[in-house]
Amino acid sequence: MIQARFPIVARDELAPGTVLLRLRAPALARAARAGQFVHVRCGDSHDPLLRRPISLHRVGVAGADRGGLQPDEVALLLQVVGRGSAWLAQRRLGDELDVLGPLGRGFRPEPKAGHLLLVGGGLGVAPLVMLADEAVRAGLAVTLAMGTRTAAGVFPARLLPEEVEYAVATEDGSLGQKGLVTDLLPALLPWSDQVFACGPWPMLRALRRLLQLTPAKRAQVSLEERMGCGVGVCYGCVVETRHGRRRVCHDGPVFNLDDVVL
Amino acid sequence: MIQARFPIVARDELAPGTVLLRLRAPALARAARAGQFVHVRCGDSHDPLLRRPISLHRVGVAGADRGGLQPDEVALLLQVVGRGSAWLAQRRLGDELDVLGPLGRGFRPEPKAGHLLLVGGGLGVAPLVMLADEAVRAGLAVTLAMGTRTAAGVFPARLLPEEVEYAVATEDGSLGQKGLVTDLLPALLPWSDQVFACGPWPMLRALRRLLQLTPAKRAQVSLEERMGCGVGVCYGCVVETRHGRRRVCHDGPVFNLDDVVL
Amino acid sequence: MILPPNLSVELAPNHKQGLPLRNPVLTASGTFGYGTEYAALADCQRLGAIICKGTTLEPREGNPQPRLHETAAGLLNSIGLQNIGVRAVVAEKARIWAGWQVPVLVNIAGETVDEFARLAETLDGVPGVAGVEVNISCPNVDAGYVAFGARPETAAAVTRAVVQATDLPVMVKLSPNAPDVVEVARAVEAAGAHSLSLINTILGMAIDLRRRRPVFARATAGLSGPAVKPIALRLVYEVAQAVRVPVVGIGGIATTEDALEFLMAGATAVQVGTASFANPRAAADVVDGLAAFLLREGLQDIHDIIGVALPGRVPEGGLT
Amino acid sequence: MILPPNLSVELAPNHKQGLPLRNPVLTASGTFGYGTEYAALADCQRLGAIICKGTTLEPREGNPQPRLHETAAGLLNSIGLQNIGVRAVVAEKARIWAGWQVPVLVNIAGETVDEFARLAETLDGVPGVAGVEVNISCPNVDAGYVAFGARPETAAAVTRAVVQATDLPVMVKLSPNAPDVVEVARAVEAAGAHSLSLINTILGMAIDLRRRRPVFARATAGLSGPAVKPIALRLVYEVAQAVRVPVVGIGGIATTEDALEFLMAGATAVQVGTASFANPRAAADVVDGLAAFLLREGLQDIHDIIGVALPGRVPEGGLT
Ligand SMILES: Cc1cc2nc3c(=O)[nH]c(=O)nc-3n(C[C@H](O)[C@H](O)[C@H](O)COP(=O)(O)OP(=O)(O)OC[C@H]3O[C@@H](n4cnc5c(N)ncnc54)[C@H](O)[C@@H]3O)c2cc1C
Ligand SMILES: Cc1cc2nc3c(=O)[nH]c(=O)nc-3n(C[C@H](O)[C@H](O)[C@H](O)COP(=O)(O)OP(=O)(O)OC[C@H]3O[C@@H](n4cnc5c(N)ncnc54)[C@H](O)[C@@H]3O)c2cc1C
Ligand SMILES: Cc1cc2nc3c(=O)[nH]c(=O)nc-3n(C[C@H](O)[C@H](O)[C@H](O)COP(=O)(O)O)c2cc1C
Ligand SMILES: Cc1cc2nc3c(=O)[nH]c(=O)nc-3n(C[C@H](O)[C@H](O)[C@H](O)COP(=O)(O)O)c2cc1C
Ligand code: FES
Ligand code: FES
Repeated sequence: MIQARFPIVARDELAPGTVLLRLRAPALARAARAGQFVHVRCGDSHDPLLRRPISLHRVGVAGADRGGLQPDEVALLLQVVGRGSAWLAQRRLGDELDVLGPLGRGFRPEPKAGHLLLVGGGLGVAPLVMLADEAVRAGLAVTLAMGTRTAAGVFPARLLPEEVEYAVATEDGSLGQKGLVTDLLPALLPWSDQVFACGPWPMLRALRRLLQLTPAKRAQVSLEERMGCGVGVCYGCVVETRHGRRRVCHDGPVFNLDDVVL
Repeated sequence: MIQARFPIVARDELAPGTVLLRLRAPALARAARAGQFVHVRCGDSHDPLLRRPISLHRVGVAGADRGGLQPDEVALLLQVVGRGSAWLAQRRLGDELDVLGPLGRGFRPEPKAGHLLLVGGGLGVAPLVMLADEAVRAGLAVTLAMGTRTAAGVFPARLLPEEVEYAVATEDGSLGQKGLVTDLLPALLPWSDQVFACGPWPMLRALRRLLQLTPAKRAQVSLEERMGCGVGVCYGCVVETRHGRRRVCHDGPVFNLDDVVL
Repeated sequence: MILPPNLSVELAPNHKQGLPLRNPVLTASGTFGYGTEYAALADCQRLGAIICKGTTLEPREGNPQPRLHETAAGLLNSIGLQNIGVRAVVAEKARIWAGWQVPVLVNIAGETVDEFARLAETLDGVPGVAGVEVNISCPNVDAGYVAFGARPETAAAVTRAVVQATDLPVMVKLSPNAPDVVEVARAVEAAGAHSLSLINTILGMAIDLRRRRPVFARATAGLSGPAVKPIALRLVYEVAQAVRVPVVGIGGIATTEDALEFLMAGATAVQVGTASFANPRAAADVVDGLAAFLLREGLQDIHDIIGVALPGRVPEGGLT
Repeated sequence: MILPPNLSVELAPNHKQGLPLRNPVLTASGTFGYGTEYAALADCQRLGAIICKGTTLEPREGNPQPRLHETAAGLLNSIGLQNIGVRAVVAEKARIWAGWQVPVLVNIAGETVDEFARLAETLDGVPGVAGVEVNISCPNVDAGYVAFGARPETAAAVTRAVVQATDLPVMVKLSPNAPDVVEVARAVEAAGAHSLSLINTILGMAIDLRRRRPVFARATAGLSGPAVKPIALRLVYEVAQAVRVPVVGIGGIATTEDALEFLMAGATAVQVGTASFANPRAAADVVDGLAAFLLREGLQDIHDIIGVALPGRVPEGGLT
């Protein structure tokens, strides 16, 4: 875990209110694992007071094209939903972000899993892309299923490693299959060894229902909760699990789906 | 009095920590009088909470060169002393400032005054330059005496109307006469009809002592006090006068030196 | 056809004429002067009501400098009730107010029960004065003042005296510095107050590191602004459950969302205070924002949200 | 030769071994975990002391979500004392602390006087535990807890029981929600507390506009952070004048300047709480900042500034 200020070296507005930031952050890039997150200061004043948790979206690696990321760079994918995210999205090239991370326990593919199915609801795709990057590099087969309301929210295929099989659903049918991301899964699940998901609670619930039909499939999900400290000291971010209330920031954000009380 | 957001169209660092901002602010430029001030928001959050009072330094006028100001432009001269001023000084071209103004009662040259003596201590020169601009335009003779600690703080002569007689004192002697601005006055006072001053309290006290020797000379001084509202409702900014506690923002900032309890 | 939502509230239902307001957004005493200063800028006439600067029998010079100190999202003030005195208010200000659409309440502060009564008497029947707000809670003047608001008995005594001295609607403003605010509220209601407003500023302090002394000559000062909002909201929520007269919420209200929180917590109206310094249009913006909120939520009347968050109330249309 | 200034303070002068700290900067309970979580980042060993998460006899699951709500420069929390229980603290954490330079105090919370005593007893003589901080003031658990801190008699009863049950230095943490904090402080001192710390969080509230309900299941929650600093400082200033035992200031401290205000207002030490969330190095930065301040001002000892702003003290070297 480090705390430092890292400069913004690229900024790209993927859709209105969705911004891709690249930071030059060697120390972070080296330490980061897919599924972990950073806790970012949003301003220099006491208002807003708390940092905001943002998933590690990608890290650059020498010799691998990860959506144009240079080695030593870290990418964050942001959606503006309130004051903190708006402040972040307004930063400009050269501005520095005060970042604490990498934090939490990331995704843990099983050693014997050869084909990973990643399921992203909306901006839940953010941490999955880094998992896809790593899995492809490790020679695994990866399918990414993503669902959003409309085409504008779909993560651009051109930014994914070309080895990734990409399936898209939009609620309004403006891109890919019309419907929810979970509608895509019956066709994809049979081919996968392990499932990794990030998205809203209803999506996770639907996923669990689907998996109950094929109990052998194991799934890990990345959860979100309001955070205070981000490092496990305040007990602000707990979720209900079968082992009691667990801290998203410290015991997660990635949990075994089976353990989570949805 | 108006409240609006005006864009920064020029930004110039005159010395470390001293920044000259030009805003395109037609409504403000039209209404402003020398000695008045604006109350400026420093950030979008509740911290810092209050606006900061900044003197109107200059306004652009068609056909008159006022340090390069275009008509419709307003200039502010800022010194970084804390969080609010630091925030203002960090703004960039195109950023907008939330400005309330023009506020307060400005300088009031007497109709029969032909030669004005302006006395500025440090950044106290800020509102005096606008008075100089207006007086020169009205055909009056103007002497500006300015004192600072060292050469870096001296307002650049090139930015003054060339009709202005400029006398400078620095405490370390690095520019102009070595000493305080008030040391310049014995030579200048005899030629002046009316005195206008802005600067720290010790300077104002020294000025009063000098003027007691020539009781006929009338002086107006611009005072500073911590402000809440800037418009006269909170009674936060009062100074002691011979007529009781008066609000700097509403009854001033310019007072007759005789009325002020120093 | 969509009707514009009804924002009007009644702040003195137990008073013979009542105190009907077009909307539930008032400006707080000491933060909006006499309404005249901001008149050019913020359209005061659109507000629910204006409450003028705290007024005493004689003009007061107030406390020496410093009087203001900024804190994180807050403001400490020690003005000490500088004001022009009730006679000048009647002679110079009420005359202006009489021509206004917006009702103006005079905030009064006395050093003795009798002074409160004389203030109320002086304002009785003055054209332009729509009511009084009784400040039993100003923390920046000598002992006498704060003591009234601290205890139920003294607070009730002041209230009784004022209600007897005037036919005007009487709003009593509570201090958050009382050991038991709810008890004071109950006592003031029983003594005849037509409505309650809270909170006045919270006692706070700052140290001047250079001088190594309290910033303020009186050491403590009154804290206001967004910093105090959660505390004010909690007190309003508690008092609203304890009394039947309308409660007016004050404390850190800067936006429509802030005002909605107070209304849902049981306030019939709100006052915007310190926020006006940063945004002179804050109160007017809240009026617009409340109307927009009701429209968006498909509600017809501001009463549909007043008190919905109190225990035992089922929020109509609220997602639970 | 310029000697490095002396920052050390004694937090239990009336205790037989005392509680000497290298410097007056502690971390506040519930905001620094067990000291282990931040260990990699902020150099905890340089702090004056660490106070661990509030500890109960049995492990607790705490309150349901939501538990946190951000306000202007403040944080409302309703954690509800989720913790691993005192046995796990002794078995798992104290063992680690025993190898540390920095002393660790265990913050304890009981539902009965007897529970407090048993907690204190359990910690007595445990290597790695340097003292206890008695939390008679947590606002987020059922009535029992808050009541102890609200009244002088109950606060004193808890204090007496704890002091009798352990040979460790006992710091008692006061609630700002007591009707009369100074009275509670006096009672707790008389009951044998070796030092007092204040403030715990202030009761506050927020409304969820979408659900039209209080954000928190328990309606109210505890407010902390820079927003409360002026209030905390005022209470410390009042309590420091009323007692002789050391007072530890808490509430919104984020910077060296904040800490200096509390020290000048009479605190012998300070605790950094919520500020650590935004800046995990906040407490360590304050240690450095205090040393730098003393050097700059030409002072040799932190005691040269402790209490200088109290009434009747002439500030040495202070510009007045
Ligand atoms: C582990 C983790 C990883 C995340 N990764 C990303 C990411 O990669 N990209 C990204 O854009 N966002 C991510 N988020 C979400 C992001 O942290 C929030 O959107 C952000 O904190 C909102 O802050 P704000 O100040 O913009 O909004 P606020 O003003 O704080 O909130 C705006 C609105 O959203 C609601 N809201 C926001 N977050 C929550 C929540 N968690 N629970 C309930 N209501 C909420 C608020 O109640 C409010 O109505 C992540 C969150 C977590 C916990
Ligand atoms: C009528 C008027 C006109 C002004 N014109 C200008 C101008 O043209 N250009 C300009 O740069 N500044 C001007 N000022 C001063 C400017 O308002 C302050 O420097 C600014 O408010 C400081 O804000 P800050 O947040 O930067 O500093 P803060 O962080 O608020 O304060 C920094 C330090 O300065 C001290 N301090 C600042 N102002 C005062 C004060 N008034 N009294 C006592 N202590 C104080 C604080 O106590 C603190 O130690 C003017 C002030 C007034 C009243
Ligand atoms: C500068 C200032 C002056 C005030 N003067 C008065 C007053 O004269 N009478 C009064 O009852 N309250 C006075 N108050 C208190 C406010 O009316 C209000 O109760 C308090 O500030 C809390 O609201 P806010 O947080 O919205 O400002 C004053 C507050 C401020 C900031
Ligand atoms: C998330 C959180 C959890 C807390 N838990 C405890 C606790 O277990 N025991 C306790 O005595 N105080 C607890 N506190 C109170 C703090 O120790 C401190 O008294 C308070 O937050 C004020 O200080 P601050 O403004 O610096 O945070 C907690 C505070 C927060 C924000
Ligand atoms: S955010 Fe503090 S424990 Fe998770
Ligand atoms: S700043 Fe409010 S009266 Fe002058």
